[in-house]
Amino acid sequence: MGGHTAEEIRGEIRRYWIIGLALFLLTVITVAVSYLDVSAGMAVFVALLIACIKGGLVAAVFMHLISERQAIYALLILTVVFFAVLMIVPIGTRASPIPMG
Amino acid sequence: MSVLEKPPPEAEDHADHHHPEPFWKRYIFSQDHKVIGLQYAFTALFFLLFGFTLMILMRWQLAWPGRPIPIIGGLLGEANAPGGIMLPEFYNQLGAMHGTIMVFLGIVPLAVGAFGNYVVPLQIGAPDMAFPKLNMASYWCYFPGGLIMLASFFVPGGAANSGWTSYPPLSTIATQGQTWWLVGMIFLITSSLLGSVNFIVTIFQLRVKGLTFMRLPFFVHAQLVTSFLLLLAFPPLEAAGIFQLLDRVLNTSFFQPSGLVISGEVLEAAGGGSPLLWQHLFWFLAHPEVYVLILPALGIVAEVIANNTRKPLWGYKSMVYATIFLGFMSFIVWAHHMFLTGMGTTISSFFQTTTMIISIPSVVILTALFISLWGASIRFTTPMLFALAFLPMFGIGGLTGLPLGLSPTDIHLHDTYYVIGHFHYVVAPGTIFAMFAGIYYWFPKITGRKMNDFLGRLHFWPSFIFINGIFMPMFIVGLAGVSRRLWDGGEQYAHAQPVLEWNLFMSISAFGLLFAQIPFMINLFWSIKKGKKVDSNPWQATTLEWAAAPSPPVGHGNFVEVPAVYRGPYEYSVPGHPDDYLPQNLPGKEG
Amino acid sequence: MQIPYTIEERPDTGLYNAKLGIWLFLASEVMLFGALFSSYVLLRTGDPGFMTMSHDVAEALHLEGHAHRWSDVLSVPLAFVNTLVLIFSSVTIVMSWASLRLKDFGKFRLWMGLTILCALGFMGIKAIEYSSKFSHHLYPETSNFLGVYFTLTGLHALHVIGGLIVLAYLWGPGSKMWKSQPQRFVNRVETVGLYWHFVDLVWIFLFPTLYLL
Amino acid sequence: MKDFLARWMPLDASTHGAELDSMNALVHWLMAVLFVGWALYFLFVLFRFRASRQPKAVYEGSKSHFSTWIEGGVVVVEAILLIGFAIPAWAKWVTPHPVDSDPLVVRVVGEQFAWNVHYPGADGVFGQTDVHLIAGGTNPLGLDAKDPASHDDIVSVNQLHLPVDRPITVLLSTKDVIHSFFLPVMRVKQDAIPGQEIPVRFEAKMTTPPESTLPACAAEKSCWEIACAQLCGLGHYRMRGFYTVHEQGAFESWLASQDPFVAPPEPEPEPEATPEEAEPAA
Ligand code: HEA
Ligand code: HEA
Ligand code: CUA
Ligand SMILES: [Cu+2]
Repeated sequence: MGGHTAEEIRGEIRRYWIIGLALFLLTVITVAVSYLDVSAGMAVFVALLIACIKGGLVAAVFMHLISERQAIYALLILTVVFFAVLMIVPIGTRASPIPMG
Repeated sequence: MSVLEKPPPEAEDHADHHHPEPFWKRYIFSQDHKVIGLQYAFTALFFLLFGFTLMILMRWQLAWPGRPIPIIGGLLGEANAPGGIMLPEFYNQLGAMHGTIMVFLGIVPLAVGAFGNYVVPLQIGAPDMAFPKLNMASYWCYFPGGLIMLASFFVPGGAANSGWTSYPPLSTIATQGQTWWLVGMIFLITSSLLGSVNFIVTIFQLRVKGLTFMRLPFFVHAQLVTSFLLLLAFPPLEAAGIFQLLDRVLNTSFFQPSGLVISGEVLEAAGGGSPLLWQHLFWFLAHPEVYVLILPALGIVAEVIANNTRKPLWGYKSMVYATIFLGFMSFIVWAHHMFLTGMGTTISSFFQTTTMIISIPSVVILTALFISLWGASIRFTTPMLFALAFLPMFGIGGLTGLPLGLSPTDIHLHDTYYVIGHFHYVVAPGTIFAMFAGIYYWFPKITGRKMNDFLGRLHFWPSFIFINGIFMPMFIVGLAGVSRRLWDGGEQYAHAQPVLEWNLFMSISAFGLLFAQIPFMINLFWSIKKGKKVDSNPWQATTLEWAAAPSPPVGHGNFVEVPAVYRGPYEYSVPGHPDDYLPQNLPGKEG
Repeated sequence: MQIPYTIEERPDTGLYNAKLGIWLFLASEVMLFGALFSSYVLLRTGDPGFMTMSHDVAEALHLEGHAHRWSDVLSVPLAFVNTLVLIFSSVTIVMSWASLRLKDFGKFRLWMGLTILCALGFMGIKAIEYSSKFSHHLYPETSNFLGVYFTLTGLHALHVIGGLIVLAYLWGPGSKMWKSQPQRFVNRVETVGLYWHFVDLVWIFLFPTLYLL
Repeated sequence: MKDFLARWMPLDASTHGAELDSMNALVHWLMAVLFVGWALYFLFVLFRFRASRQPKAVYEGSKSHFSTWIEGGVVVVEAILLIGFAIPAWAKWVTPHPVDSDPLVVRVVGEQFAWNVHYPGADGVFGQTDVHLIAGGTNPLGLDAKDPASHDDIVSVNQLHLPVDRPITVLLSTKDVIHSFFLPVMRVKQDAIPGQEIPVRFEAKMTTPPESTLPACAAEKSCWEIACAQLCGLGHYRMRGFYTVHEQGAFESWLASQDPFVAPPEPEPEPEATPEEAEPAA
């Protein structure tokens, strides 16, 4: 959406720069963490967590989802659900094979 | 092939239109949804006929394995049918291409591209689709996709021969035709994605005033859900297609495990891939896809039934909700095609349960349609005959899905002719009949003329009899345990001996079915010029495409005057109203 | 004939056509990349040797030290820089949209131009990365990890190229629309921006999962 | 009643088959009842409400709640089928045989277009295999002669022999593409997936009757067929194997009469496997 008055738009511009900076810092953190000696599980968790935060910021602010319409939310929720199914189920299928015994 | 054997009717009103567009812009690269709809219709009908012809060749082989095919046999080429006798390689090509062409080049373009394109904007009172250029692009992705598929018959080794399912590693080691198949599929997927975005936006954004969601004709709901299925289910197949293409072209190993030995040679590849990954991605699309094949058909049948029973659809709301629920569930049942790939109890229970759940909305929709007949005043018009026949045929197809959906009973039935029987009942006497109903029903809309009723009946009755003659014995053959995709129809197998004679019976029925299409083809082309002229609402229908638009609709913008909607879609036989139909756009008491 | 709601928003949905259209398209893109990611996870968890590089290969590549993983051949610094480039381009493209809404066409041109430069820069760095892989005889067929790497980044790069073409059009010939139909042009910039952010977003996930884990 | 489908189905010679068959019959009864019920209603309605008899339709249509009952009924029956029959039956189908039941374990390896059979021999241990040792006629499974466990192994093509009344575990795999191991009279079907070894468990409840002879059965014995149910290439239609179910004693004497695996001559330095297609024994 986005505002209409010049005032609102200037406010948005400030926000864009702040978010840009945050994304920059988060990227630095991701790389820094990858050089630390943490367990593999921890590394995955941290990397994905930061990626999700970054992705969330991009979607919410740059793609101005925070002020978007219901129809779009509904669409995205639907997509996310199917996305999750697509991620989980193939792995689940392999996790449940015919037992060798 | 010319995309338009038949020029669409002249637009009645050209006053506002100063510079007539050149021919190619009007009929070939047209942006008018009606022309695009017709382009889709004729291309798809051609492919349906072509897919059927492939099957006729196969049915000859199944009836008389190893016997030379008369006349056509010699034309098939020495590489495919030396001396007119079909080789197993060629049989496999025909099978794979029959499935692919029927599904992706025949029914989907006809059901969505043609009917959806032509009818949806008219039913919602829109001047065109939301993105006319995209609409054109969608057709022009479909068309080359089809050409690529056709051309693949002529490359060395012939067309794809690993089934329409293209399971690797068979498909990765297959001849070049498989690469063409993959490229063709990528075009078709792109076409569907463009189309589905367009449909959803059109339906959400371009409904005229007063046309709320619960006043949409059921056909529009069906198209909406269908579009969502295409939009969200196709991309995973696209991903899978890209992977398989790379496996074939760049020798990657996404679908190839280590240590394959092909014809005695160890396959040179990095290995470590997973053949089942393809199956997951394929069926993630292909299950929703089967509902893409059936939902528009249900939509058409609902329109025709409402119109010819002269009463509102019974349980319209529950049908709408059932359709949405069906669409949603169709994304989480796919692995019922994979019960025998080594599944443990947990996952198989999950998929059996979702499969049983998804049968419920189908029962709801079908029940609603059946009950809609109660209290009706049934007119047995030609479209109505096809729509009525659809109901029990879809019933048989759907019901035979149940033993397949329960994994223990699927053990014996999987990959037998029982499966072939199951899904052909839904797609052939099901969807194809619905398509015929739609053609007979909307023909006057497109041309201003009606198709001949006598020829219609001559088309319907033999088709109905022969099509059951083809597919009913398949359940018997399948229960006996005869596998599908057998070049000799199971002739070698002892367990097939008791049912072998059915092969001949089915094939003769198939030839009969082909002949039964002749009245249809004559009727279709003859009626364009010579059919009986009718007024713009010959069926006395209530929905906008009939009640508000002239037949044929105005060239640009469809409606002479933008309609407004005052009531639900099927206000037939409203008590107190003099006519037995009350159009949606007739001002008056909201109904 | 005029299609309704190409410029103005439809009151009940609050959207103009192209915006709904682009979000639908992005939804399908989510499923596309979702399938690719899911395949990556499945392949990686399914094959214990997915990440491990044989000693000989490591030797030939002059990799030093501990156990060798295929991801070691990827250049984190280059990818890091590329991440920053894309993030910056996301900022510049929203800036160009904001400038347009402030009716400052010159600034729009400037920011859009910067976005295009970022995209070109990204592709340049990508080209360096790819060619260094090829020069070491590392191809998609070398290992499944590299296969996934090339497929995912390659497809992402195709999206960048596609975006680039559209951005260039809007910067150049397409910007004429600003005179004739300003609101429609703003909408176009907005929708293309949405697409561009999505491409950025995909990279935000590709970067750690391919290069760092 | 549970023989509803028997006339169309092949003989059932397995211990688990009866359960599957009666479940199948049950589902088909449900289908038949629904179909016949609806069809009668349908025909009646078409007749009763034809336009010539009913010129004016009734706006409200049916007011009965009958449909809710039917739909509810379908839900209940499906739930019973699922929870009462299907899930337990599947759980049973995939559960390993108890070890103390002394299951016979045999490997079956599909290839274009034949079924290779591998018995572990007297020591009960399968010899190591290596794809690089595979040689057309002599060593179809790539058994490693250096592994002592392989020396008593028995290898055959398209000929499977099984004991009656004893649990059987077929370890199913494939060398090349996907096949599907289908024993119609045993109600057994399982896809063979490259890169995986999948256990298939069943038990024969009768020996192959003498009248069940086929030209291709091994040496004057009666046999049944192994079919391939998954498209696997141009020879899919003829990828046919044979198996015979014997009394335990006869099975053992058959096993004893088999020549154990003989190591082929040392392979040449450079691999020179000839690309030839394995033909079925038929
Ligand atoms: C339009 C296409 C379509 C539709 C709608 C369906 C619908 C269903 N399908 Fe089908 N199916 C296919 C097309 C379709 N299918 C195809 C193409 C394949 C094979 C692919 C391949 O392998 O090549 C397949 C394969 C297939 C399998 C895999 C079989 C195997 O390979 O072993 C399974 C298993 O669960 C299945 C189940 C179902 C179920 C439970 C439904 C349910 O949705 C059905 C629900 C409907 C009902 C339950 C009917 C209700 C009606 C009544 C109650 C009234 C009846 C009364 C009268 C008619 C008078 N299908
Ligand atoms: C939408 C899907 C669809 C449709 C409609 C059909 C329709 C038909 N199919 Fe097909 N079939 C498949 C999808 C479909 N099939 C698939 C997916 C497979 C599996 C492939 C595989 O194994 O991989 C298969 C496999 C398959 C087999 C099994 C082959 C084997 O396993 O070896 C058989 C066997 O008989 C068969 C027969 C038929 C017949 C006789 C028809 C008939 O019903 C055809 C009826 C056609 C018409 C009535 C044409 C109507 C058109 C016109 C009249 C045109 C008019 C033209 C102009 C005006 C220009 N099909
Ligand atoms: Cu092996 Cu079919
Ligand atoms: Cu399905």
